[in-house]
Amino acid sequence: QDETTKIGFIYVGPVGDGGWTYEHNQGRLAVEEHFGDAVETVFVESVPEGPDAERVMTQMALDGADLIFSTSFGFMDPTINVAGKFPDVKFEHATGYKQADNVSVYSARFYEGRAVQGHIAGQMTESNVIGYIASFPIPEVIRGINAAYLQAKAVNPDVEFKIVWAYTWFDPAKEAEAATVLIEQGADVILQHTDSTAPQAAAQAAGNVATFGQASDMAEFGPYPRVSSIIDNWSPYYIARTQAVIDGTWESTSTWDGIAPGMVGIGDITDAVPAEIKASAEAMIESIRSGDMHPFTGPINKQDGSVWLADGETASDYGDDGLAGMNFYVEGIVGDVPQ
Amino acid sequence: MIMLEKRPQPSQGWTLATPILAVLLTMLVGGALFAALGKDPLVTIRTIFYDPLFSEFAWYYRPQLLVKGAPLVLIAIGLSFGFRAGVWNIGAEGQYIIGAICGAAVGLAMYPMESVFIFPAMVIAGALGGMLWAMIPGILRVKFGTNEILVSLMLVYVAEQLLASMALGTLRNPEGMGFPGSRNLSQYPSAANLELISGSGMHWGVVAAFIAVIFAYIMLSRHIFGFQVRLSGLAPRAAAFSGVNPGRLILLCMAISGGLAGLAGLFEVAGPAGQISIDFNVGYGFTAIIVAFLGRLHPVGILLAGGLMALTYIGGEIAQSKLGLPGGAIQLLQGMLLFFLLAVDVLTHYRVRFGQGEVA
Amino acid sequence: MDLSSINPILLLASLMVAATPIMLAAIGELVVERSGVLNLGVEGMMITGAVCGFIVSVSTGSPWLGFIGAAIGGAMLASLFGFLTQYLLSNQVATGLALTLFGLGLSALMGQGYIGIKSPSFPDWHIPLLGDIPVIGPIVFQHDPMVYVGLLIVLAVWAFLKFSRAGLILRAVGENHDAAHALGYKVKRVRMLAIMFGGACAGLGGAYLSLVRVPQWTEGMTAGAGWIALAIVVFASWKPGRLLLGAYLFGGVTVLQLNLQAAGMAIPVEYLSMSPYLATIVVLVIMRAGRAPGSLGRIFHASR
Amino acid sequence: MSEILLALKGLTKAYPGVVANSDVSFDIERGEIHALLGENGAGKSTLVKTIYGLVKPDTGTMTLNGAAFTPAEPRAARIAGVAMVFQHFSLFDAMNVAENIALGMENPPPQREIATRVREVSEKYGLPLDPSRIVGELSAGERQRVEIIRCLLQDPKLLIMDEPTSVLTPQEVDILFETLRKLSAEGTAILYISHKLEEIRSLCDRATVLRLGAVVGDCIPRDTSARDMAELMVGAKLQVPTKAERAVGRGVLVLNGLSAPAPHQFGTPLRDINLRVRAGEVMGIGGVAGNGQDELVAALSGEMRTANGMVMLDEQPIGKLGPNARRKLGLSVAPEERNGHAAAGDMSLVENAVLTGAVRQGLTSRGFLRWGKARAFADQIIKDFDVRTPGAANTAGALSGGNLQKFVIGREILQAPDVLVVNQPTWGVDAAAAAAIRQALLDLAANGAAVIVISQDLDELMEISDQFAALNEGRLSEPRAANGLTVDEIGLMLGGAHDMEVAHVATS
Ligand SMILES: Nc1ncnc2c1ncn2[C@@H]1O[C@H](COP(=O)(O)OP(=O)(O)OP(=O)(O)O)[C@@H](O)[C@H]1O
Ligand SMILES: Nc1ncnc2c1ncn2[C@@H]1O[C@H](COP(=O)(O)OP(=O)(O)OP(=O)(O)O)[C@@H](O)[C@H]1O
Ligand SMILES: [Mg+2]
Ligand SMILES: [Mg+2]
Repeated sequence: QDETTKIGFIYVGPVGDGGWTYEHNQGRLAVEEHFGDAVETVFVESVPEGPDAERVMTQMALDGADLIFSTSFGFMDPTINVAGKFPDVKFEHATGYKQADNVSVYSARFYEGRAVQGHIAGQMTESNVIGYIASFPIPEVIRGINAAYLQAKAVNPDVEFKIVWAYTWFDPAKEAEAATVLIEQGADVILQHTDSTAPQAAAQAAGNVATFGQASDMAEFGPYPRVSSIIDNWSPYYIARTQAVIDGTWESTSTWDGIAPGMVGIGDITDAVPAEIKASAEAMIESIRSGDMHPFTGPINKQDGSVWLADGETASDYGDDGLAGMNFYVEGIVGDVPQ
Repeated sequence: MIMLEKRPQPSQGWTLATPILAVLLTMLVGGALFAALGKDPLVTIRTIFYDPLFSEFAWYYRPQLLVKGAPLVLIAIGLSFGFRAGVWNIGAEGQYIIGAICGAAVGLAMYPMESVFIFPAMVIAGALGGMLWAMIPGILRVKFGTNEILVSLMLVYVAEQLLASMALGTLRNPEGMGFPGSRNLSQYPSAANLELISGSGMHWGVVAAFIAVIFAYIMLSRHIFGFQVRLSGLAPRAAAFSGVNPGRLILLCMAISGGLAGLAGLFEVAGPAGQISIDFNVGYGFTAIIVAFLGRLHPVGILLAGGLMALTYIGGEIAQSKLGLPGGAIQLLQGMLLFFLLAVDVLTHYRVRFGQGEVA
Repeated sequence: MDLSSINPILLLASLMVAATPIMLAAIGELVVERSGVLNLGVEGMMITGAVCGFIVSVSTGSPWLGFIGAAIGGAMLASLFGFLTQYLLSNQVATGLALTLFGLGLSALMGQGYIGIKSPSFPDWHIPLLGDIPVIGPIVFQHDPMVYVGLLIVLAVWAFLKFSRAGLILRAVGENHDAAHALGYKVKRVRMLAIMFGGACAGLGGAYLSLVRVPQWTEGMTAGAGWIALAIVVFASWKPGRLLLGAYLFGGVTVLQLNLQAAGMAIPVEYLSMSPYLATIVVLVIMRAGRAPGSLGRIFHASR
Repeated sequence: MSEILLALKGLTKAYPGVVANSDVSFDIERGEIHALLGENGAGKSTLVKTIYGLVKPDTGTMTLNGAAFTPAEPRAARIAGVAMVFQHFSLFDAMNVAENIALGMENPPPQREIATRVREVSEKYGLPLDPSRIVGELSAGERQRVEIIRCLLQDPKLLIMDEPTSVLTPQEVDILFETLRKLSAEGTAILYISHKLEEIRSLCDRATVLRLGAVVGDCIPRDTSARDMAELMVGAKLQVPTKAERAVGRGVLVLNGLSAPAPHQFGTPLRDINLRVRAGEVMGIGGVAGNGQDELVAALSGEMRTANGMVMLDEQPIGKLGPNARRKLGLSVAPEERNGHAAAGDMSLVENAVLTGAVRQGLTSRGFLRWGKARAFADQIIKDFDVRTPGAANTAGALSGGNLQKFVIGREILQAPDVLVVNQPTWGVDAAAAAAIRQALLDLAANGAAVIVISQDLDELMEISDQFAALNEGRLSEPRAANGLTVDEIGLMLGGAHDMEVAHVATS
């Protein structure tokens, strides 16, 4: 075994997608920069979920990788399979829930960022209509909708969410159309859970619509329409886990980090946001960071009116109505979660 | 002036030599490309074309060639019938998806019962699913003269929506904590399409692909049906005169290609992929079109072309991870390989002459 | 459900924009197919146009130059297809598919250094007078210039095919290349030009995405628009007028389904998402497709 | 008047394996109608393509009006005053007449003006044509008129016509000839290619005969018998078909009020056709192309289904049976279009033998092809019918038209059908091959089969038929004994060849 630690990354999209994979690759570059010659990183992009992922991971393991980050939910079973065959190699699977002795899972509490967005959006809207471009109806996305809605409602009781499911993570033309449609239907703030900047462009064309960056900062659309953003920041985690492998202290863990450890970053809140709103948003970020605030704190009812969280109760991560498997809207959101 | 002169018969020698020539040309130009990207061309070429077959870890990659190549070959064989007959089913991707959904649905409905009949039932459901999905463009063409290229293509997008809806709804794993995706069939013994011989990569899909190749070879060279297929493609009026019922032939070709695509989907979902998920389909249905043409619509050619495509995929992945070659360079290389194969094919059918000839 | 929130005029405005990239790519392919060539590589040419346009416009600061660059890029890629199919007599279906693969790879490589950059943008045109018409004006006559350029190209192609001598020759070549050859027309040259025009239009369509619609370079950003463009050509029975209708119809159903979703329509989302494709099929069955150009997809070799 | 317009000197053109033109020299004079004769593949088309700038000669020169003439492309030839009516391929079905004409002109005026000029010219030469009609909908004769008018609009000095009459009725031929004579009188030279020697005798001033690419002689057609010309072409004595005495049996094929709608937009409906063909008898069916021949053949072959009782074979209704079921019962058909309909050009002769022979020759067993047997069958056809080809493995498309036609007819005859239907059996086929084919048909009848010959060549029909009927707009006339029918009577039976009434030459 030579000196350098070899780390593999497997990506579901191209590193040039400017979103999800792009940010994971930024994490990889940060690892390279941090450790210099002590580590060697390799990656394969655009790997389809399924047997191809399994093969790519196997090949990395055969080739002497010590640690492999598999960065898509769909890589879950392949990761477990390959890990079973290579007990000495450590695996890190993003956004899944299956762990093993040599498989850790990690994910980000993006909903914390969504809560901040909802807080800003609820105050910025004048039409009281907030558009939301959703991708697929999975817990991650539903959590984001609920988190944003609860905070928007808290600051603006009249607020209404219009949700469009694009059924894609990335399709600029469709995202642009979705944004346009929402704007036409009166939305003057748009939140998106898809990865392209097309909605930003549509908002810019419309002129008086605020948006938030997703996955990456999308700063080029600031200061307006993009007034802030949620940034996936995997670098600290990747550096820490690499360090653990180098030190021989790596253990299988389940990590779900949010704003506090820096896995979820809130991009610069621009001056297009009135100062007092910006201040209260920053205060909110601070209280989430310090743990004083949990975005899902009762009383919260489900859409059907049944009680989800009692007064003062915070949502648990796992379990029956836990955040991890969230598949319902909270009270006040109109429409059904597609099934 | 360089001129092409049609050969009375395709040249046998060139038929065999052109693929080799094309691969060599691809290596040459690809090498230049890699050098331009700052990679050692020789190492890169070796990594892509040689390592999967003969390197230290070839014991792992060789079976993977089967896993990756089998669906391509299975689908391409089915398509080749239609393409020869002038029936343009380019929606195999959709039929693949529907086959997987139908087959998986049968398996999942049985869960957790164990029985030897479950897998065969899934196979039938998968084939039927693909077949029925292919019948839509088939019937529309026969009954209304609707263009089947268009309909089969549109139905790919419809199938993709259905897939997402199945992964998120009906077929979602009830124990999956709300995440999309079905139960993993490879962990359900009665429904799993596992390796038949451990480490060989050989699963039922691979077996089916080989059977399909042999079946197609016999049909096309020895059976009257294959004759009718070829005749319909080369001279439709002569086919009708010969006694071929064009409508029935279209439906049969659609059924064969859809059925095989559905089978490929079923074997994939029950084996290598393991589950229905939003992104279950990875473009096999489209790549198979290329494989079919690369193999010159000939069963043996398709088998070889499928192997070659699989090789570039696997070798490309190794080159990405070992040498840091960008994914785009691999796609470019594959495109180049196809171009060269198509370009040198001219030598099979035409003689190159230098000198004067007909004007224009 | 609140259908009253759907404004039909706004719908028209947004479908004009939504339809532009596919319309541009489709009108180019229409000319190609009218010349008797089937180029299935539209997606590859679109994405190459998208990246070329983006690179040129970022490095020159001019979106107009970007579009010119995109047209050139698309045309160059198309000429590769033309060389293979016209001079090396390769199968058009397979070559077109290979072109798509090639274009996707090429664009990914070319665009490596351009991720996360924003391109200079077009100001919307407020067409004088027309743009000031109440209600309709701002909706129909205040888009980015490419929307009108696209419409102009469709109009020009229509006039070219219907009234010009060159258009007549192009149609003749597509209808019966043996006869055209016997009359002394340069079949290969006409087709090469048509193929390059098709590539240029596809390039414009791609650049519309990377320069106007998104506007940013991201890999795979055309996301299947090229295939839709191909479908629309058949749908249009190879007629420019119907092509406009087809592109607007497809764009319209796409936009409408999103509108219905946003309005809270009770139809399951996945069925709404399928609707543009299903609508295309249904319309195709009802309006029988016209006759394809007689020599479409056939290989032309002079000495027969 | 007798100045030389075009002089050809030593023109040679070789294709791989064959010299299409070998040292060809002759002159064409101003205003003369000059025939070019030769067997299939003798090099006639190659020669005229050279004059028209489509083929570049290997050696040799041409002079037009005394000046060197080397057209690099048809455009140059057209500008120099050469116009050509092609043997195959030069119309665009989906376009209208005016567009088709514009495409053949150098500097066409606007469409509207073309329409006017088309009317002028068509009036002047008695060739009625509506400029706005779609060419695909026109009859063969009308289609040819398009080609001719396209040439005439350019005031050509030399008009080349490559087998123009093979698709025309006698009346249409008369009109064409009047037009050509008129042109010739106006000083236009005409280079005329045809296999129909009687026509050449009546029309042409001089003839040059090609054999195997070389000029083997010339003659004055008026003073030479058709038989002599044919023997000059072939270079051997010509066999004339002989009608053997034969016994006519009972009716084997009966059509009872056969009616069918037009199968496609450009088709003709069949209207109440009644016919009884007896064993040992040759039934000739004449008529202008496009009057239902294709539909009648399709209804007989089984490509088009009708009510069951409308077609009876041996008192058995077969209207609903497909082609193979009919073959099995003894009804064989050879359609007009040999390449693409009767045979598949890209397939080998062995495969083409299977195309119709599978059932009667037992070339399949349980669906599997017996290639050995198929090859033997193909070899037999090649041998028995003198098909000139290197071997049965060659593709059908590589055969010349005449040889392919022999193969197609031979394939059907060797299956010993009870009824054989052939459409245009000798279309574009040279005299020797045509004679062989006619003889084979007569022999088949002599062996007790019923034979239906559909043709536009009335001489051919008169030569071989026992009974004659005419097809007109989908209706079939009452059959009459062929013996003793005069051309005028036949003309009447053909129903005056529809839309011919208007075709009167406006003699000036
Ligand atoms: N493009 C070509 N390539 C190769 N050989 C050719 C080509 N065209 C013609 N030939 C050869 O030239 C010879 C003369 O052909 P051509 O077409 O001139 O004959 P033809 O006299 O017009 O016959 P037909 O009476 O059948 O029309 C043929 O035997 C053929 O083999
Ligand atoms: N491209 C070619 N290459 C080789 N031989 C050719 C080619 N084109 C034509 N020929 C040959 O030319 C001969 C006659 O050619 P042509 O096309 O004039 O045929 P044809 O069918 O005899 O004409 P017709 O219409 O009078 O029956 C055939 O023997 C054929 O093999
Ligand atoms: Mg000929
Ligand atoms: Mg000829």
